[in-house]
Amino acid sequence: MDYHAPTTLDAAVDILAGASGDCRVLAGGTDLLVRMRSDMAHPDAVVDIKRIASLRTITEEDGGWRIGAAVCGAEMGEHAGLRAAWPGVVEAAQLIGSTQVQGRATIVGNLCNASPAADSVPAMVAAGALARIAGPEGIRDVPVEEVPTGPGKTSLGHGELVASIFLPDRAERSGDAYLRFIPRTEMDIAVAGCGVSLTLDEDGGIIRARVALGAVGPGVMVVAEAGRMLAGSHLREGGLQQLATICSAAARPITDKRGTEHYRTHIAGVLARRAAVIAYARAGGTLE
Amino acid sequence: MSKLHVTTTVNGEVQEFLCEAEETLLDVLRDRLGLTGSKEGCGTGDCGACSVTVDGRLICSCLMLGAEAEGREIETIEGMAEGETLHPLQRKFIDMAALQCGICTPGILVAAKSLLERNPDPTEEEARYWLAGNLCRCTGYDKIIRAVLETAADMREAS
Amino acid sequence: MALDTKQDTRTEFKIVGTRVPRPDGIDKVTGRARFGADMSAPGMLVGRVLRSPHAHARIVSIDTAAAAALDGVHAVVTRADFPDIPLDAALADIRDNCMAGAKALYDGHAVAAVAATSESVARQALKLIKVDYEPLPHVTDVDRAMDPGAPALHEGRTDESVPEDMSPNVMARYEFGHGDVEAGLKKADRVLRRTYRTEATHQGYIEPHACLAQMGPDGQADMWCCTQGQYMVRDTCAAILGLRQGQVRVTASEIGGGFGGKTTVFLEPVALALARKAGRPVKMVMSRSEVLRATGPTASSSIDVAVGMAADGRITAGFAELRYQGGAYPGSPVELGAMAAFAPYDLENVRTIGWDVVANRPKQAAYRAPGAPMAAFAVESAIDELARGFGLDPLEVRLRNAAREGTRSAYGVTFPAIGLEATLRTARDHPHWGAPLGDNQGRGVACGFWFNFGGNTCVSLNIASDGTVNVTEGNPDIGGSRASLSMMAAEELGIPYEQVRTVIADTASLGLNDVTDGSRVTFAVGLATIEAARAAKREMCRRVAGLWGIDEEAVVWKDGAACPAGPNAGDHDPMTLAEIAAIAPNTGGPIAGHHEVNAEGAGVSFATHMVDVEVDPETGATRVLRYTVFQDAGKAVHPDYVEGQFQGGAAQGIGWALNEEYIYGEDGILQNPGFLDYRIPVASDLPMIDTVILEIPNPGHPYGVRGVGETSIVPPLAAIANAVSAAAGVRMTDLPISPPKLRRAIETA
Amino acid sequence: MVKVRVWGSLQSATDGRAEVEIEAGTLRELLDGLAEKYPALRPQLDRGVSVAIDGKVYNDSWFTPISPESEVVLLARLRGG
Repeated sequence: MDYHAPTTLDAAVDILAGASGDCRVLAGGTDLLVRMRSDMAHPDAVVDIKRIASLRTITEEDGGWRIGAAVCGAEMGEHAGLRAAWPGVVEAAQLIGSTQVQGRATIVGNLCNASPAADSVPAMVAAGALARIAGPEGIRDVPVEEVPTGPGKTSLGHGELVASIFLPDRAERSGDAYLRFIPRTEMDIAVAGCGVSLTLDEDGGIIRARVALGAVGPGVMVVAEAGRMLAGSHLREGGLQQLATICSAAARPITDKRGTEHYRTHIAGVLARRAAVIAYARAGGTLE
Repeated sequence: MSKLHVTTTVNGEVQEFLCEAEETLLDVLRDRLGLTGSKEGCGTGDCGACSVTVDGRLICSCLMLGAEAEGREIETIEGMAEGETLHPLQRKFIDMAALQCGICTPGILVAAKSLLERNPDPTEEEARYWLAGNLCRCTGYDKIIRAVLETAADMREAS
Repeated sequence: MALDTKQDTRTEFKIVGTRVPRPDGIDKVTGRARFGADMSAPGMLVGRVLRSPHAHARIVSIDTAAAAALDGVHAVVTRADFPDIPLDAALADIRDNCMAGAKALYDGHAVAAVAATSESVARQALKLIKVDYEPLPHVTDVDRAMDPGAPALHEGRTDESVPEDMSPNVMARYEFGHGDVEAGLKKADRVLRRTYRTEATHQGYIEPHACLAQMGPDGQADMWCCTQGQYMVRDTCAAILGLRQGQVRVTASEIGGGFGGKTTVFLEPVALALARKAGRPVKMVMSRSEVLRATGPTASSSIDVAVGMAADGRITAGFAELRYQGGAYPGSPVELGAMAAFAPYDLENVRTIGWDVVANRPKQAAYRAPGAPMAAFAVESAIDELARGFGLDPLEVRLRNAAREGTRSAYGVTFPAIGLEATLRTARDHPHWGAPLGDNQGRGVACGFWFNFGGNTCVSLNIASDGTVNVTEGNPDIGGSRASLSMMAAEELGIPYEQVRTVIADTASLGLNDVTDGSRVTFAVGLATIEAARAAKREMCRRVAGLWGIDEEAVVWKDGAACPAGPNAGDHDPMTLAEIAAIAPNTGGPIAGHHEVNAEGAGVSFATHMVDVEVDPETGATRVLRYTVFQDAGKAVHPDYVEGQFQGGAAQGIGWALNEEYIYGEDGILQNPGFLDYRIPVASDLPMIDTVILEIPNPGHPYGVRGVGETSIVPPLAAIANAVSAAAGVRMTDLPISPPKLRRAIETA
Repeated sequence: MVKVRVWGSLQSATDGRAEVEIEAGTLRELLDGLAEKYPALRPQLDRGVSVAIDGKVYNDSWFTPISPESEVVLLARLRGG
């Protein structure tokens, strides 16, 4: 295996584009090294992007936030501005693994690993985040949900990598939240997860909402019907129950060692309801 | 296969080593630098027995390549005591019997030190969540958490 | 010599019962302590094992030629490299488990191994070994394995206790009890009949198995490994490889947890076979996945219980039929479960039946009170459900039926003075019992019993010329035993604790010591240490008597010094141990004491656990809010480490009850061989675990010590299940009570 | 004579008796006497048993004295973890 540690994004793209064998991007490494260790990945080369200065920063841009691909979860948690704007995305990022894993793992890695159970992805999708993809043809921005295409698979072309995530400008009276369910209190993979992002009018009525589910399908799922149902509503008990029903109905989980189809379907609804309540409160809404 | 030459700082000392690209930092510490205090309990980042800090940040050394250590500052359990003087956490772990078999102890001490550097006054819940990635099978965590919280109180008083 | 020789249990102590720092503490907090994987030797090779990907398969052929030819490979071994020596059945099973013979019996079963110059070469070599498997039907569930038509693992292994028409996977039948169960059940106001199930759990020690072996052309072998018993490793390896025991010297490294799982061998004979073939040292370290796939978890179980209770809470009869699968070989701990199931109760009518069953899973290994936790889960759940059904206080019901001195136990023995009632009374009077509970919260209690034992033990105690004392013993220090043994030696000699250093001998330096199991070390090795100290004291008194020119009987040992005693002793200043040691060359040579014994008389032990949980009815998640352990420890030599044993056992039991399980796919492959999905409790899962130590002296030990290590894992399964059942309003009879399972039960209630 | 209790599944080897009488003054004499009088017990005795004498458990100590008044109970061989 070859190890590359380029210091510019262009150099990284050149290495990836010029590689003939299996060449992987190494950001936090918390998925890649586990796969290598478990004999599930045998890359011919890795490209360590942590020495590329521009990928190591969180910067304000057009009122929103750009998070470099080499920024770890702990750094996101330590960034007051990001936390204030997108608490749901930050808490989702911080649910990935232990304190030690937080010192390494990145949301871009979480996205590109393309696990259906990735914690940060439903939160990013709910947030309407964009992934900036760098490649031999230049730069392009795509909605994050378009990056993973199935378990372990992405839409990235040869020589491409995700350079950063952009979280857009936040309207007044907006809030987001992410909840997942795991059997223990820490250290597990999500049995189901749900990200909710919403914006209120001055009376506490919901103007816009996005709901995304994780671990209940082959990839992250945007539940458009849930967003439509929430928009124009106040968050009341009947509505919350309806939200849960819609999300459970949208879920397409499998039964595996982490949960049954029946259970995950139910949990998707419970989490949607609970996440919506938190997001609503963060947006300044008051539940009656 | 040609090996990579890496220069890094471990516990304040400059170290050079040759390693294969696949080798983890844990492999390098244990097998190339003779620092066997960091333990491998899982190799997948689930147990925390290999905890070290890199540029001040707590990580699992099994989840980092040795090659990535170039130019970094690494702290391991071997660097925790200053000469003959134990770190207050080390002293407290002995005094309060916060270890039984001792295999998880180096990782827990490195992680707890990192906690107290960031948060000198953690609540019990904060300490438990910070250390959730450090598995201990002997103690039920009770005496570990008590020792961390008592050390924090002692260090606050001393400062 | 008027040395105090009365056999009464000592009750006054200066050092025993205090909380001194452990002598190996600094090594273990600085990273200096050397565990199994920390050993190395010049010219060392890396050994790795090829494991079966099938749950059950005939091994048609193994072609190792390509692997052996790979540059850097120095040895490849298969079963053909293990001499076909006649062994007794238990050893033959260990050999077959370390390296499969005709069949691979479970996912992860070792089929070949290599020694190479590096990890990467070894891995490459494994890929070059071609094994031709003929897959066979498999079975992993205990009840299915007992079906007459189930795939058979072995033929002709069933023992004489098993009726002829049963599945060949049933290895043995055990029955215990007395009285007339049917008549007793008829006297009951209510009879509860239920089936309980528990999944297999792993000991989960954080240190994977590791071993370094070397063998020279002179046939002298040396091994360093993490084990609960270096003598067991020596004797087992010697038998399997056809060596004399004296040819093999085994040094135990520091051990990173065992809990019973390191009382047998997995890698060691393989490492030695590789080292012999390669002529170079070979180090083998398991990955976590290998630990879970191929080392011994405990048995899974399926248990039918019938308990009759009168409306006043008196148990009129108890019956349990226990089925344990212990993996691919005979020897599940079902007989211990059948003996322990009703042990806490004074019953007129009791019967238990145990079935030892094999299935396509890794060979079970001992796990802390082997066999008892599952049995206690079943019985304690049934008693709890009956008590609550009558509206009776579950603690009072247990007190009403509690075994006490003179009770004929369910397994036949009449109990001496025991501590069960004391734990129950203390629990009843503890503030925890009356504390208020909130919504969705519940409280559970359960009792547990364990036998404890002693076994073969050697201790040598040597006094240096400056008066420092070395205790040499033969059991690895798995959780503070160097401290407790040093304390007992210092107590007996009347010298400061710091003046004693306890070291752990290799197998060539001290006689046989049984494995560190049965909670035996503080009891049996402690007893031998005290006796060795007494022998040294006798010798010192004899030397001083010679110096003073008086009879040996006129010298007594008091406060660390030889003193004149009695009317004819004369007037002499006491001589301290150090003073006597300094002139030892002049008075007869070095001073030492030693003691060799097969220690019997370990006292049984009982515990009561109390736990509060909160259930989230929407998700089925359970949070443990409060936990208190009440256990009889006999004399607590080092209370910190006694508490640690209570807390650790409780935590393991909580894991067993809530989230730990072996998950097999339809293909018989283990689905969760890692700490990610084999979910042991993490720090944020648990509350503080409060402990109450009761000290009812064991008359079988000079200081009243009894084993404490195992009993604490017996009650938690039922205590948690009882608490969850109270909180959720549904009775949980199937462990683990994972969130999906509890949610399902709540939905369908 | 010493009265020895045997566990249920061994009673097929002791003519259905839960308690048998053996002439023995020590543990070894007891085990030998059992094997001689009830040869069907041999397979289990070979696999190993523990013996409780007046509430104390013994595994192998042949010279352990047993008096006619002693309570003697045959137990499945104890193991631990």
